[in-house]
Amino acid sequence: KKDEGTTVSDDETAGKTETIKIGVETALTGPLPDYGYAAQVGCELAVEDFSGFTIGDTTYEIELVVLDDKAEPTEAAIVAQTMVDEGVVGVIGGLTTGATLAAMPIYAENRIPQISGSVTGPKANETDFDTFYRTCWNDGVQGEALSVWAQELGAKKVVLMDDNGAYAVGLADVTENSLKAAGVETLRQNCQSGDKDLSAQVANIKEFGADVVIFTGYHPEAGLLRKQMVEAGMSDVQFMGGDGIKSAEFVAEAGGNANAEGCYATFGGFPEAQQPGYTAFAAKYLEKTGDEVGPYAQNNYDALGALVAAIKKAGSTDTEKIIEALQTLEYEGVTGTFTFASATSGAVTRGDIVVTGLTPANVPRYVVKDGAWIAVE
Amino acid sequence: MSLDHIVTVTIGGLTVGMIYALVALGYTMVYGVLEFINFAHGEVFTVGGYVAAFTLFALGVSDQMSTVAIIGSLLLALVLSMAVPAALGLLVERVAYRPLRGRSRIMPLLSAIGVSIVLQQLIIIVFGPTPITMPTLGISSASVSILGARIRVLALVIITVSVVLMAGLTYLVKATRIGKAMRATSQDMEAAEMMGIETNQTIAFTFVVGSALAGIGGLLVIMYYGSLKFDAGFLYGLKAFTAAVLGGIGNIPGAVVGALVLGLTETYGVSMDLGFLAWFVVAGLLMGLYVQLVLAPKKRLQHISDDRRTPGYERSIANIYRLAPYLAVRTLVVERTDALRSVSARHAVRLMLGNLFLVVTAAVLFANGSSRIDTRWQPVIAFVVLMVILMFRPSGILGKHITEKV
Amino acid sequence: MASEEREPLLEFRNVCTYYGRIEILKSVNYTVYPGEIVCLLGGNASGKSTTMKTILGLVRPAKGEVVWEGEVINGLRTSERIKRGIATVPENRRLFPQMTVLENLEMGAYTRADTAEIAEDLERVYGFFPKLFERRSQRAGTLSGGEQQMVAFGRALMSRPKLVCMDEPSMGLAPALVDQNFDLIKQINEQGVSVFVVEQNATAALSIADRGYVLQSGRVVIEGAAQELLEHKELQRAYLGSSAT
Amino acid sequence: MGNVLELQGMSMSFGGLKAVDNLSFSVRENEILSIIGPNGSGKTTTFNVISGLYEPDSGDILLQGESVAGLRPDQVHERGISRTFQSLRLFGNMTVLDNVLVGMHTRTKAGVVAAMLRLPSVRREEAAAKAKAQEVLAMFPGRFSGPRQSDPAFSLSYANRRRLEIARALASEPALLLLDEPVAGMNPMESREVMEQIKELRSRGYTILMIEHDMKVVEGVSDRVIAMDHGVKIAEGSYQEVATNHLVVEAYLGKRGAGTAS
Amino acid sequence: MGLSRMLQTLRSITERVPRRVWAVAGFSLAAIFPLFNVLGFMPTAWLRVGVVSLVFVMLSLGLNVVMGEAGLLNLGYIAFFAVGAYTTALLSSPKFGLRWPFWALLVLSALLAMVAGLLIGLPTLRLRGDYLAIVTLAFGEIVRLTITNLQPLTNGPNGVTGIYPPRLLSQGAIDSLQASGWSEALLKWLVIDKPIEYYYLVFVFVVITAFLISNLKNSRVGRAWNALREDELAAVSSGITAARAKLLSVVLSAGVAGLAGSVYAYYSNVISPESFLFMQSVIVVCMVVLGGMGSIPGVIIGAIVLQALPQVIRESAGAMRSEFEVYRMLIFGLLIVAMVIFRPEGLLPDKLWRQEVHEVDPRELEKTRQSLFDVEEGHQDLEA
Ligand SMILES: Nc1ncnc2c1ncn2[C@@H]1O[C@H](COP(=O)(O)OP(=O)(O)OP(=O)(O)O)[C@@H](O)[C@H]1O
Ligand SMILES: Nc1ncnc2c1ncn2[C@@H]1O[C@H](COP(=O)(O)OP(=O)(O)OP(=O)(O)O)[C@@H](O)[C@H]1O
Ligand SMILES: [Mg+2]
Ligand SMILES: [Mg+2]
Repeated sequence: KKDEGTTVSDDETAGKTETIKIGVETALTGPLPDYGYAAQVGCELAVEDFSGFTIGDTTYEIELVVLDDKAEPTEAAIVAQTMVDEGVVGVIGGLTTGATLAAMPIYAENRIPQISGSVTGPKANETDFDTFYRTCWNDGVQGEALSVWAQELGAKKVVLMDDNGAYAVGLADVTENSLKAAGVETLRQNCQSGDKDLSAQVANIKEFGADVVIFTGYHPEAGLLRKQMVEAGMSDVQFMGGDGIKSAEFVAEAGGNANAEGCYATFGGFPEAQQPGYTAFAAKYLEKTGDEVGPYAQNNYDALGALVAAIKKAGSTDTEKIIEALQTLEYEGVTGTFTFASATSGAVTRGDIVVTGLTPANVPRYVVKDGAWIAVE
Repeated sequence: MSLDHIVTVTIGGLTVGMIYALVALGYTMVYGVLEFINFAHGEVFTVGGYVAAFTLFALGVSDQMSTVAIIGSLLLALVLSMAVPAALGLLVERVAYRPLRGRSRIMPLLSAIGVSIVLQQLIIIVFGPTPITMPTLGISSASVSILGARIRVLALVIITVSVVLMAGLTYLVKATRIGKAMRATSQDMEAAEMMGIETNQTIAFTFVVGSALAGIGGLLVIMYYGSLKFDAGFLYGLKAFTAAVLGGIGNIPGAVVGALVLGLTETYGVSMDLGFLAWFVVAGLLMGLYVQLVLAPKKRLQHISDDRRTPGYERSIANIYRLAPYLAVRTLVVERTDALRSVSARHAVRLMLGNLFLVVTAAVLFANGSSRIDTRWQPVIAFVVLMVILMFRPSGILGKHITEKV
Repeated sequence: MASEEREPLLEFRNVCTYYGRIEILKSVNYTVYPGEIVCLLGGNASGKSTTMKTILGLVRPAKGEVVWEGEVINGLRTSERIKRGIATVPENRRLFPQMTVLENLEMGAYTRADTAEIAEDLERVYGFFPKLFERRSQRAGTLSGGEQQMVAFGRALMSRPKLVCMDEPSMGLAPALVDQNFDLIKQINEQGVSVFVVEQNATAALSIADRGYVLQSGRVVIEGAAQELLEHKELQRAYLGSSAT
Repeated sequence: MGNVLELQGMSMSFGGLKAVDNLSFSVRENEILSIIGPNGSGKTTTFNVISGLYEPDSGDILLQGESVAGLRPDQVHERGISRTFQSLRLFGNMTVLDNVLVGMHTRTKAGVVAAMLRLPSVRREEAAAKAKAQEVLAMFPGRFSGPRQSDPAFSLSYANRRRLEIARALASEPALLLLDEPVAGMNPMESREVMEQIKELRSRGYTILMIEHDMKVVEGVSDRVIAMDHGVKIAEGSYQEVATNHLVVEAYLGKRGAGTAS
Repeated sequence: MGLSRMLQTLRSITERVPRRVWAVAGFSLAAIFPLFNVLGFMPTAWLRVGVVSLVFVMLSLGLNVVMGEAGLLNLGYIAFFAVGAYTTALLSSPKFGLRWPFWALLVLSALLAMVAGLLIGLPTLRLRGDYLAIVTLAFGEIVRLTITNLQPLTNGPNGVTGIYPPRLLSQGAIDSLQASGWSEALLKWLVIDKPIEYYYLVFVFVVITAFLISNLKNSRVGRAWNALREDELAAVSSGITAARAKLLSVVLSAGVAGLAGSVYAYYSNVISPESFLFMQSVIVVCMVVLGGMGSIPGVIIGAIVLQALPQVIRESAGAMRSEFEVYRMLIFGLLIVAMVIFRPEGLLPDKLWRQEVHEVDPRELEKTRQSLFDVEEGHQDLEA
């Protein structure tokens, strides 16, 4: 293994070998270590597959610089500075919207392309940087989808609850706007990530007389909310959420199969079965870690793949050229074939993944059945 | 607001309050004896919850088992979730606090913060960062209907347990020999030794009892909520400590009262219509006027000398609530009577500002008709309540103000 | 009265005590026999209070032995020593300020379980200090200096000790009470309790004591029967102030 | 000569207990007035009220004709009353010199900004204060000389701690000095020495109000004596008058006490 | 016990060298520190660690005023830092499209933090010890949660991004200087945007702060604080107005924190509520205690050690980084406990606190032996 930084070594048989650094900004500590770990594994798998590509007679070895931003904005700014100091040609990440927002201006200023595999915040690229790209779907898509789905279920009164975090607030905002536009009555509630007792919120939901509750945060609080709703005799109120609740732990945290049964979740990507490269990827993932594929692992894999593709397309490791290449890149990855949006229009922001044929109605839907999330046909 | 909403919210608030109380009792006990904030207490509580869940999983408890077996397992879990935290408390005391005895008070506090961090990290390392969940059991979700509201039996259990423990602890501290030893140790450790009290054992005992209490809290919480996260202890610890201070730290019934005040305001605050508060403010204004006009003439001199004595900052706060529009207007506009001569113009302005504040509060509350605090402010409520109460009762609700003899 | 055949109750054998690196007691020897009143005299900072603390185990001797009823007790905790029959009127009184006068007195009897006799002793203390009965439910911390001294004294009597160590028991007391205090010491001594007392009022102390030690800079410089000490010329000049200026 | 201090019908009670009951007396300029009385008769409480630690229930306290009743302790100190405590209250970890300098707090003026910048005026003031403090310490010859001034107060012997408290109180050149049992815990030799120093203070023009149980000292220094019992003044006059008053003998001195005193 | 012996050795070494030598050495080292980077001996990452460390030095110096001097435990100190940081961030970022002048914002940030100090100080300073601690903790949390909740103003958890770098002179002034022929290279120094520039900026602030505070500490104000800490009742009876003195310490320390917050906001480019967690307050408290309460050089060392050490270890851990992360907090916790037990008076203790905190240092007593036994001088020697 070569780990000599960007030094160039002569090799008689295969021309030059050069090591390039690619940053992985993830969050192994903080609220979502499982996501952070999956992202890292996704990138490592990609390195195994794509490292050692050649441009001309130069072989490029990829060295990953994995840094932990703890999902905190301030820490992310430091990580971004460090990435700049390390001289990476591109960054995969960050993991969470809040942290990424903080890091983006620094990457942009230093002209380092950044591809996130998991940042789904609708407003992630509000500032319109040409250095930011993502291989996962914008939550705007899920927000619209949740709204459409709730209306399909016949919702008249919907409670939207977030956990005061960037992801949840963003998703709830989009959903709420969409529902309001459709004339559905809504009530907004909040909790803090880490809260245990949601009895006040549950009482408010009950008093409001909601027929659908949409929790846009993550599974620990979602599970508690569902559990406390059932215990307050509200098992007949529909419970929905975004991909933040589509986790196996949700079922246990909601107090078991009975409580979780029939809870709905959308997802920010096509079901695995529809992802062309998924089976192969899952096998590799299993081999490497002994686990099933973690959240957004394949998107991160694709992010790194797309970056490498852009480098090849640019024919150079000059970051300015890579950025240029990304804008017109069409990439065939594990999750499907996609391009990146070149400008902001409506819910789509610059750098968003553009997947052909995607509408709010065919965003993947899941439901808990017998204690497991299964796709809704 | 329907009745069942009020009942639901009230029971919810009481339950949260009582859970805070379970943790707060331990805080207060340790504080009562050692006069230091055992920051690690929250983590001990978490460990209790983890041990309970772990035990039940290990025993494979489920509703399929016989009632006897379930109750047996629960009892075992109870014993373990008291014993392990108790042992942990003992260990922590021995390693991190005992060597610091007799040193400046900030040292054990810092040590406790250190221990708290260590314990939290150990929980992460041992159990991982995702929340630990309870096996689902029928009894933990059983509920009864009270006045149209569904109330969980476990909530009632929690409330009962807290009250019983409070009574037991009060008895222990007030009336038993070891309780006396605890009190003596808290006031003067060396003098306690001179009376033949084994202070080390007394303190260890305090830690054992306090930690076991926290363990029970952990068990009940994980049964009630079904899951527990590694950092729950920090949040609960913070709330419980706030409650203990609110009630008057070192005071056992105070801890429960403080916890209830906290739990109820937190829940009421975000789920009750607060428009009615406006009436309290109006009532307050009227009462203040009454005091000033009818009762004050005799008391006024007292106030004035108070005024010379009390530093300005305390005065201005007190005056906001002392409600003396009459006095203020008289001083500024009408003639200056003898009694009022030493009231300064600044004082008068303060009084007017105070009343303005109240009038505005009332107006806002009225104008806002049906007003409810946004749930996102819920965590702030606890701290605001704490600050406001401590401003008026610097030693907490039930705490005694101790004057120093010179 | 000191009879050499009897086994000493308390004995210091070449005891050296340090604060940090400073030697306070420099190889001192004391003996207290059962039933004796022994008086310890010395100027400020000569080590009198340190002696008391060493007996109680609040300070540990670096060298030498503290012997209690024939047994070396150097390593024993304070509370253990109390249980063996030592009681103290400590320097600075050391009351439990938040407890009432009554509770403070009861703490003195912490090591005892004989309820009836405790009540009796309580009556006895109230008999000595009627003021304390008046103030029995006042918090000790709010008492006047002299009243606190009375509580400290009374508390020591509550444990039915074999030996009471008193560190300036009459500090801050009104003259009438000072006299009463010496009577009291005599009285409890007559009930068989040994007394080891530190006093500034040397004349009065020696007049009730059997024997006395004079400490200077941590060394015992004079020892002997009380009467001898009272007549000791240099001692009088230096401590009793009778011939000064 | 006028009265430095005048107490007019001052009362102070704790709950139901009347610790001081309608007490009136005055202290004349440049005299030493001693208060004696049984334990718990309200002597220290009187000091506490005068120095502003407690607020009297009723009555007035005039310092050179101006009321100081109800003022905060720091205000009282600034107006010219300083005191020592029955149970010593030094700033144990501060140096001897700093203890005295704290006593001069109200007699120095440097503001925060000036002090931060250490302006020349601040430096001058600081130097003057140090000189003054040394002068005060020099009143106890040989006790606080040279390097000892930078020793922490806790390391002092008992008698020296009492002396330091007196020095701290003197540093502000008070119009009235309150001494609460200045010789408690001292042997006859040491008491005598402190007694001489108190007399010395009078000759320098200080006015002193003193509580003391040591009759030799009371006799030796007092111009006048007041006896209290149960918060009430029971006798006032010269030492001889008070010490032979039958109420005082009964309540306070006891038979033998009276005997040794006279 | 190896650790304690090590600390013992450390102590004897540190104490043998005179304070002044340490101060000069430390100052020079800090002054030339960035040059190692310029000369290429040291990665820029370390320089960044240096900048943040200096910011924390300022914070600790501020906290030391209230904690080390006045003896008031403040567990919500980071809130003042937050006030300063947000003041700057909001008034010099794209958020509201404002770019107030650097110097004005520095002053304003400090002032607003001081107002916050006044607000919390006024009602709470009559509380004793632990009550004050918990109220300040509550205040810290209130500030953080308010920042999180006031999303239209603060962007909530997303924080304020893209804070403009400070300009030492206004753009107009820079332009006119350029017009009058000043070289581009020189003028570039007027816009602080490189780590080395930040380093020296903060360094200057630290030096000034340390200078002012150490003057204050040795003045009547500092003595009043110490006296209050030692015995409030005696202090008040010696003419010190407790409320005013305490309030002053709280307000001053808040001002320093506000200043630090402003600089930090500029430097880090982004600020968000996560930087102002309770744990941060604890860390600053630990810096002060580790360094030595009341001792200015000590506090500086404490801040540098606690801030820089974990970063440096993280940097040098290389491939082990993520494993290290898991144990980072664990080690931090253990460190606190060990430090409190083995060296409670701090690395470079202040004289006063060493006595209060530890059993008395024997050497200290040796020095005072004279005065301990002076009473005997008055007596004749009895050993005739
Ligand atoms: N905790 C301590 N730390 C350091 N030195 C101490 C300590 N306690 C006492 N000393 C010193 O030990 C010496 C003896 O003190 P001790 O209290 O025994 O004197 P004493 O004879 O009781 O005097 P006094 O008449 O003042 O009560 C003194 O010099 C004193 O300063
Ligand atoms: N804070 C308080 N609360 C209740 N009672 C108090 C308080 N302070 C003093 N007392 C009572 O008031 C009475 C007077 O106390 P004070 O301290 O003035 O006595 P004193 O004359 O100084 O006695 P001594 O000579 O013993 O010092 C005492 O009986 C005491 O118990
Ligand atoms: Mg002594
Ligand atoms: Mg008194």
